[in-house]
Amino acid sequence: LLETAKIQAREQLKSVESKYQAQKRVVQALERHLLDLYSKLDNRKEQVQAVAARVSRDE
Amino acid sequence: LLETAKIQAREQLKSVESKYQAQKRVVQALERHLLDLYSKLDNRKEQVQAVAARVSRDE
Amino acid sequence: MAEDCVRNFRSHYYEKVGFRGVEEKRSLELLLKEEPLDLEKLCMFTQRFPIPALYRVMVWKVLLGILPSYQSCHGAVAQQRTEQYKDLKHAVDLLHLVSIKTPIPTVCLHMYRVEMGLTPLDLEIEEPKDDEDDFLAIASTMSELAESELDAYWLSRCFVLQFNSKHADSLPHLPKSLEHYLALEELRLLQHLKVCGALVRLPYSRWFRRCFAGSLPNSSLERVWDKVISGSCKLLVFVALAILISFKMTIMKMNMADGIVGFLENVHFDLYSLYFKSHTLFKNNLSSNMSMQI
Repeated sequence: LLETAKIQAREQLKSVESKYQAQKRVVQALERHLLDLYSKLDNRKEQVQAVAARVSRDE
Repeated sequence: LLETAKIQAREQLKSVESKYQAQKRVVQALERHLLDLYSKLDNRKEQVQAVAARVSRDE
Repeated sequence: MAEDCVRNFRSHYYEKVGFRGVEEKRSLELLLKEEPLDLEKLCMFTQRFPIPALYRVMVWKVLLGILPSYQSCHGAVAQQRTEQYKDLKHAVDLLHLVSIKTPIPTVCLHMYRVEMGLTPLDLEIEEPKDDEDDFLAIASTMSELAESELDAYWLSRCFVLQFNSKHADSLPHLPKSLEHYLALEELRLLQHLKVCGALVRLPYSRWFRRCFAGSLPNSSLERVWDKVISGSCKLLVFVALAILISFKMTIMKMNMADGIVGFLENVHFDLYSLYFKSHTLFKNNLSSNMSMQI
């Protein structure tokens, strides 16, 4: 009976742990995406600034 | 002994469950942030386009 | 019964010769050897005596549910707590909510917000809320008391959650309760506070919602928090009462509410006399079914 309880507990633990691992992979995917967006956003910022600088020089 | 094993297992399970819930919240926060960044990126795009259109009209 | 007499005699003797802490430390050590830990006994001990500094963080962790009652599981559970902490820390880094310069209490607050699903949609627009200031004050104290950022996070998080779930309903009644005991102890002082309009403006939120975080020196605050963590928020009323009585002379000389409130918000309280005064008041005012023996 004790053995059964232990096995059950271990199985439960494994299932939550695997749900956790799945979420962790989601975090990793989102992280890559996020880093990519951060750099795009930086680029855009520079573009806007460059164009704005050109406009003010022309005026 | 069986009761002890059960309680011990429950306590461990609770801590893994809490870690899983926290990671789930992390995913939600990252997703929300990504959406927010996308909308900012769109705004920037529009800004760049607007300025570019103005420049080409002036030329 | 006879055993109790011997024990009381011994405690009394230790107290007289200045070794009062010795027996307390021993009885706590015995409690900490039990497997599983008996939370009820630990709470009773903590309600009666200050926790020796060496064991404080450990006992707090158990009473706050950061560590379980079975000590054989402590390693496994601590491992989970560490991973959870790292995940949240990584998240706040990734969200650019913190940098290496961010103070630990602020890092804890951001982690707490992520964990509770409280991050605002636009991270750049941040409006600090009252309850977040309370969290920050508590986390500042915890980060000074804890040895690591990991402990600081877990202690702040669980202290705030436990306090809110256990005492949120009692909090609004504490000012009334303070007024009641002040009427019993120092009626003239109470009338003076009422007349100059200071009674309604006392720093209740600092005192009660933050449990005196930032208002008392850590050495006395940790003794007050021993009691709060083991389940009593009523002690907060008696600490406030002790503060008012300690500064009675000064307060009686002031006639403006602003002056009194400003004085109480900025005064540095003397820890030991305050601690013992509040406990004496606590003991004297509690009905006999509460086991306070200080």
